[in-house]
Amino acid sequence: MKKTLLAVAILGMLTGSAFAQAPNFDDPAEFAKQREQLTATFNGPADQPYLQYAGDAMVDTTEFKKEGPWTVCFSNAGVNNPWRVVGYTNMTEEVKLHPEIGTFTHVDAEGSDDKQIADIDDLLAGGNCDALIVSPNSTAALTPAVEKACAAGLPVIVFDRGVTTDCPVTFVHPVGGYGFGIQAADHIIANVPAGGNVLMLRILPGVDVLETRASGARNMFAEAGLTVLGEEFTDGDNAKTKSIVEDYLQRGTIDAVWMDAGATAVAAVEAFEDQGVDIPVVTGEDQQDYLQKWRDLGFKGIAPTYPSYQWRTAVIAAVNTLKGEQVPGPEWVLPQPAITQDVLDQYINEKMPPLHYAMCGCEDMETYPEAWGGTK
Amino acid sequence: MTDTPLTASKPPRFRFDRHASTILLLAAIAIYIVLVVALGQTRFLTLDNLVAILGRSITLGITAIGQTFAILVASIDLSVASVISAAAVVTSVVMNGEPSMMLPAILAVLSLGAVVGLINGLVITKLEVNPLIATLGMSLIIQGVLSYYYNNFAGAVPAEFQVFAYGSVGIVPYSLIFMFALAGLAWFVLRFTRFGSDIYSVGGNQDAARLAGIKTARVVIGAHVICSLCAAIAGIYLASRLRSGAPWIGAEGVYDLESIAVVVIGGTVLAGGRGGIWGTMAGVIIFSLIDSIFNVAGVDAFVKQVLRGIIIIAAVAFYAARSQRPVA
Amino acid sequence: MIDAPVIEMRGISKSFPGVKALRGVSFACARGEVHALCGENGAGKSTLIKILSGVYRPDAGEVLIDGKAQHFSHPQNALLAGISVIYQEFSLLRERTVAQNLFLGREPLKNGIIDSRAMITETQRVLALFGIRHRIKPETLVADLDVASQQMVEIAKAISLNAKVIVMDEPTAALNEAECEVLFALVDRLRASGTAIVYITHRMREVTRIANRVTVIKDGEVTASFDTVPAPEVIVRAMVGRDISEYYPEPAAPAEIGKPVLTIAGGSNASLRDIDLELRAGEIVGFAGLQGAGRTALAMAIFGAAPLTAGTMTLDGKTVRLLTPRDAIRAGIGMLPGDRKASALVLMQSVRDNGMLTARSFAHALGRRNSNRFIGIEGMDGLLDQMKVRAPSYEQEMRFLSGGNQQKAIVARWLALRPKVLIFIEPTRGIDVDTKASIYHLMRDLARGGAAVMMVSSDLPEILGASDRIVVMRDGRIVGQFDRTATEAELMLAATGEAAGVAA
Amino acid sequence: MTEQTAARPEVSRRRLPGVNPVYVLVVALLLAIFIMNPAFGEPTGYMNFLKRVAALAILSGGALYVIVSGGFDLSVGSTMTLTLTVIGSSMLASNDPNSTYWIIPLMLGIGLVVGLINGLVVSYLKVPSLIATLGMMITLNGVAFMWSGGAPRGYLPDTFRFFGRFNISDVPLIGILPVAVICLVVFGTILWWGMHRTNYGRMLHAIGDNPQAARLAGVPVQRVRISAFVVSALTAVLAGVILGGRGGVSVDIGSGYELQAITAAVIGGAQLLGGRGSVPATIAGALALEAIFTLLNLIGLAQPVRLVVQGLILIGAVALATYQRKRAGR
Repeated sequence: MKKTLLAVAILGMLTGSAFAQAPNFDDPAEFAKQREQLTATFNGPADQPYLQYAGDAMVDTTEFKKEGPWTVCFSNAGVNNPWRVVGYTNMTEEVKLHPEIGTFTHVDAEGSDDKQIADIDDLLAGGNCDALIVSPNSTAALTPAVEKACAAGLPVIVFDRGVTTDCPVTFVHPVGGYGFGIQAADHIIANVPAGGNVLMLRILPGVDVLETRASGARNMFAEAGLTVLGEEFTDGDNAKTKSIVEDYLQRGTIDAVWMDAGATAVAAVEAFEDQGVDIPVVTGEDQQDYLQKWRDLGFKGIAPTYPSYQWRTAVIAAVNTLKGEQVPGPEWVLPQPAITQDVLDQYINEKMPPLHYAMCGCEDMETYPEAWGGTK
Repeated sequence: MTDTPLTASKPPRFRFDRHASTILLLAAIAIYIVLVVALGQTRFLTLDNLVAILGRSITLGITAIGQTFAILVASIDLSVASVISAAAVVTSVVMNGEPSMMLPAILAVLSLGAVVGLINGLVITKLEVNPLIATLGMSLIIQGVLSYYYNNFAGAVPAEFQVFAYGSVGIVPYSLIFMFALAGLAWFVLRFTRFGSDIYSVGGNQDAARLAGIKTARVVIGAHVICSLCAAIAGIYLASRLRSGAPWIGAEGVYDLESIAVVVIGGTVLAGGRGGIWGTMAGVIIFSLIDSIFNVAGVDAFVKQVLRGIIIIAAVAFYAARSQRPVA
Repeated sequence: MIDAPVIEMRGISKSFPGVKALRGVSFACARGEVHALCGENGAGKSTLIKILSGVYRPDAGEVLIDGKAQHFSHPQNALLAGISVIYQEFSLLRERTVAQNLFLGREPLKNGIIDSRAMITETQRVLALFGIRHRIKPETLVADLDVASQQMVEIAKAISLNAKVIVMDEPTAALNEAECEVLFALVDRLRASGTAIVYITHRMREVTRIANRVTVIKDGEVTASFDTVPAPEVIVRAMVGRDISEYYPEPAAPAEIGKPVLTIAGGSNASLRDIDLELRAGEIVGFAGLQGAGRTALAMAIFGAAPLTAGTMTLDGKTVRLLTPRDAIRAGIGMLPGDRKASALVLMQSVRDNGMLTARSFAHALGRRNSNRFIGIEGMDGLLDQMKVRAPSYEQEMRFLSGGNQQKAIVARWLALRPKVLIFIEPTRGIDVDTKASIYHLMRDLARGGAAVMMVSSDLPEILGASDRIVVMRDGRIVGQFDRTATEAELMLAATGEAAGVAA
Repeated sequence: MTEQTAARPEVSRRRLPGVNPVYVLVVALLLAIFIMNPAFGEPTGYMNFLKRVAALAILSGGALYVIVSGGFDLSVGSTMTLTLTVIGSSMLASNDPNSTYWIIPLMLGIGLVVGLINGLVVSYLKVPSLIATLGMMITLNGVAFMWSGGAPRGYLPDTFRFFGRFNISDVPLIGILPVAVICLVVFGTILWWGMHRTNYGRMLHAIGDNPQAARLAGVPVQRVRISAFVVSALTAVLAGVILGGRGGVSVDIGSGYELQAITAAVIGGAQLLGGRGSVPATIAGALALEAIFTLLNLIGLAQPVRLVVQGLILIGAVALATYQRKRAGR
């Protein structure tokens, strides 16, 4: 036992002595920029959010112009959560809309940086790719691999999480994490009087898009004079979420639950339900189960989104690049609407699976809803 | 009590289990070639691609070399994934972009690995805790301490250090050469040193080894130190490859269970005392080939997982089924 | 006549849970002498040796080497002090080569790396001492050797150490006559060169042949010590401590021996050739032979654990094919394995659970654990009482009991099923003398009750004392059958192949 | 844990002095929780706690069967995921309340098949259970993803969620009584009975203790071992039903439970590699695990600290047990 303690001490010394600043997730400039973008008007067709973009900057892609049929390669971080499942379906369905894409090669890194780097190496070595789409598993780690792909002369499209190089043609992403946090926090601040208690439920520490969601909201609560009871990590586990909320309920009242992602929102709502307590403000995301729970129980909900239609946009960006057309860049910022009470009903579709993300921009496709697991 | 050969010395029979990993490796290569040819994708048969395949699993390979020592001595190490994470984080944090800190960082990480291995070994031999539990507990502790201080990629390695992962001689990456050099060193230790011989002895029959005057506890501790050191080196490599370290990268790669799987597929017996490094390397290459085959054949990610699970069982069953020993 | 002792053990005592293995034993051995250490199975010889070699630490007493007190905490200390041991249960690594085994833990180094060539040359040299250079190659895996060769390797390993003291714990158990002679010649040579040799055996012939001095232990105490080798009877009396006639029960009267219960005709498998055998109700048949001669293989074949691949077996006149132990037990055959710890005991379970195990295995799986159609918990306690199993409680875990009590609990396991045929393999190995007598009586009672009893033993006096009929095996065949008036010499001759036995 | 007494054999081992430390641990932890949060002493407090622990406790009780038989079952988590995600929600249940009555048997059927395969692979292909069930874990997770397409395809009807979610209210004395707690008592009792009161349970101990001796004593080793894997898989399904009922479905609902189940058994004093283990102590081990989390939560310790505490307790529990056994032995 003593030895184990010793180990802990040594480990502590080793890591502690070299303590370095974690990446900055509290960036006021970025926060302000995203707050502005949330309400900005976007260019592009009004009924096709996946084609809209903020700003006017465009990138010239004539150097990549090529005759079809093309081989488009996609290095995916993984399809290890429902959001990515919906997104990947969006993507494959979008690919079907483009006959010029002869082959669509998908390699799945199963959530491992190491593996994704190897996958990109594989694609460069033998994939015959005309364009490469990358959804990086993490930003810094995948940067060298993306740089290598750029250096090989491939047009690279990055989406979801970014990379720290500007060599890709464009980086497709919605407004961002601060925006998500702002929408949820605004809703809570508007509905909870000052001095109210907010419980912040998080999925995992360290994921950049989730960290920014939390840091923005945290600051806003402090400003608005709300008390944050605690920030708890649920690992995306429903049962654990329920336990955490139950424990907090035993100790006092909760006026609002802020969530950095909606996967466990229903479990949090149920915890109140099961205790026979009135359901307070609970924020969520655009999963069908949450939207329906919200409608059925009539609590004060909101669903900020991280739209999965960006998976369509990535394909479109690749196609446009290979056609030599201009694409928005070096960042293609997509709109990031929140689902509010007024528009709730138009996003609910009971024929869809519970973890279908309503903001998929996919309703206009022919294969909807079957390809997404729904029924007509 | 064992019976009863009728002749003075049995004719040396073909020892199937000693060649099983080679057979499996050849089978995997054959399947790969057939598949590539059948799909008409002969571009996958280039030297470039061979290097890409071999280079897929450097982290796993280095970890598995260490794991081989632990398993040979009839132990096991579930803490390697956490050690990898810790090593990667310490590497990138200590270096923090400074080329001058490269050496101190490496030394710090290696001593970290050595300490972890030492503690694992001591808990297993002196407190007599089952190695699975001891190293699982160790893994939780490391992971906890690590995530207490860091919750994201922290620090950065200088560009000079990325040469380890990205540099190459011709088309052969340094890291690949390094892995095979390390395997060669491990082979040398196991084959030509007294310590190596002791590892087989202790793993084969701890009582007999003790009677022959071998300090068995020291051997077990030594094997664990090597195992953790290899994991630490794998972490250093990963930091170089990912430019930085984060507390989840070891767990994310499932290096603990995968390293055990490749060692066992490589013909090293979980009960200890039998097997070797080249079997493990064959196991690693088989895993890389499987990944590549799946990528070439465009197998769906989920189907891939199903097949991988079945392959692990089938590969081990391939020779375990003939063994007479009872297992559980 | 002889120098000061190289090793001296003074007043050694040692206890294990449930047994006092040694009580104040003193023992010494000098340069250039062969000191025979005699005693029945379970008398404490092996414990004494394990203390000498640093495996156990004594509770009391001291070990002196060249007059200096030693405190061995690890076998390595003893090795460095110049003591090497040939263990009875081989300490070889099956998956390593002969040369690697010979140099286990002390491989010759050249520039820090193992000098394989030196290892092989030296191995050849040592093997040449036995005249077995051609039979055993240094590069062969031990697993590929037969038992006799493994025994030779074990001996060679101890001798190659060039130790001051060599302890040989029943080194001839697996050797034939010629191989024994080679060993004796070797012992003579070692003695001449000044090595002290502790020679453990219960074969009087060997004592007479090579010993200078004899010490006898019984029940953990020295009962006799002789500076010259006395007549075998004297030694035996000291070992057994009473008249042989009381020790072994009366043999069966001819009328008590009934019809054949189990017969085998032309039985063969990988380890057995053409076995023709008859086991009769009311009779105890002893099976003699060297280690690896096929006695255990035959027992395993009858018991279904390593079935016959050719030939027929009948039980009560009906042909049976017993492919698993379960088949055999269902047919009424039971077996007590020789290696209790590895093959009979479930050490972490209670004494009662050990006794009930077989009965439970054939009862309804979801039935109550306390009783079943074979025996209830009271019945089992009764059996254990009747066997005089000494335990603080029958809930006590088996591992805390002495060897004799463990064996009695295993006997109870089989008695609960009333077997028609009961096979005992080395029934008294590692058991104290009193328990031995009760095991013999129990075997006799079983036979009187109509069961056929088969006893495999390497202990010739036991074979001669407890059997009604004796079968000798060699190389997987039955090579002789004797009645109980045979002599040890006759049995040894048959077992080692020098002369065929005369059918009884 | 072992007693030394000269009393007659009727005296039962479990009642004698050396109480299994896990019971002390649980009582101490629960007391600590109560002191920090008196509301825990009210029925809603402790009943919620028991409700929460029910799934893990049942699962650990089943996993103990495999541990006592000398093996490991790493596939229980993925069995939960598979049966729940795929069968429970994706393929069949979609909102039809009546389907529950045949879905649960069907899930149990799948569990049976999984357990059988595990057992057969270990018994006849001689693959070490660690590897066999690791392969099974990977395979089942893949199958779950493959069939569901990566996300649950339907909801669990309320009739299904009854077992994990519903509380019976207005019960005399205790106020509320969650159905999950009833399940825990019922299945805990069945598991206890099977392990400690039947011939089967004793054979299970025997094959874990010494498979060779068990075989030669006539124990049908293969059958008993296979059945242990079957029990483990079936309890995984049951635990899955309760867990799914409690929280609803997600695709990784069972992940991590395999190690937690083994941890609970080990804290309860079970011997890895077989031969020793107690169902009540294992359930207490599960309670202890959950209580640790609750307590650390109350204290407000960060997640990482909980990992460290869990690691220390795990090693400490086994080291203590080894020490106690050694002291009893010499």
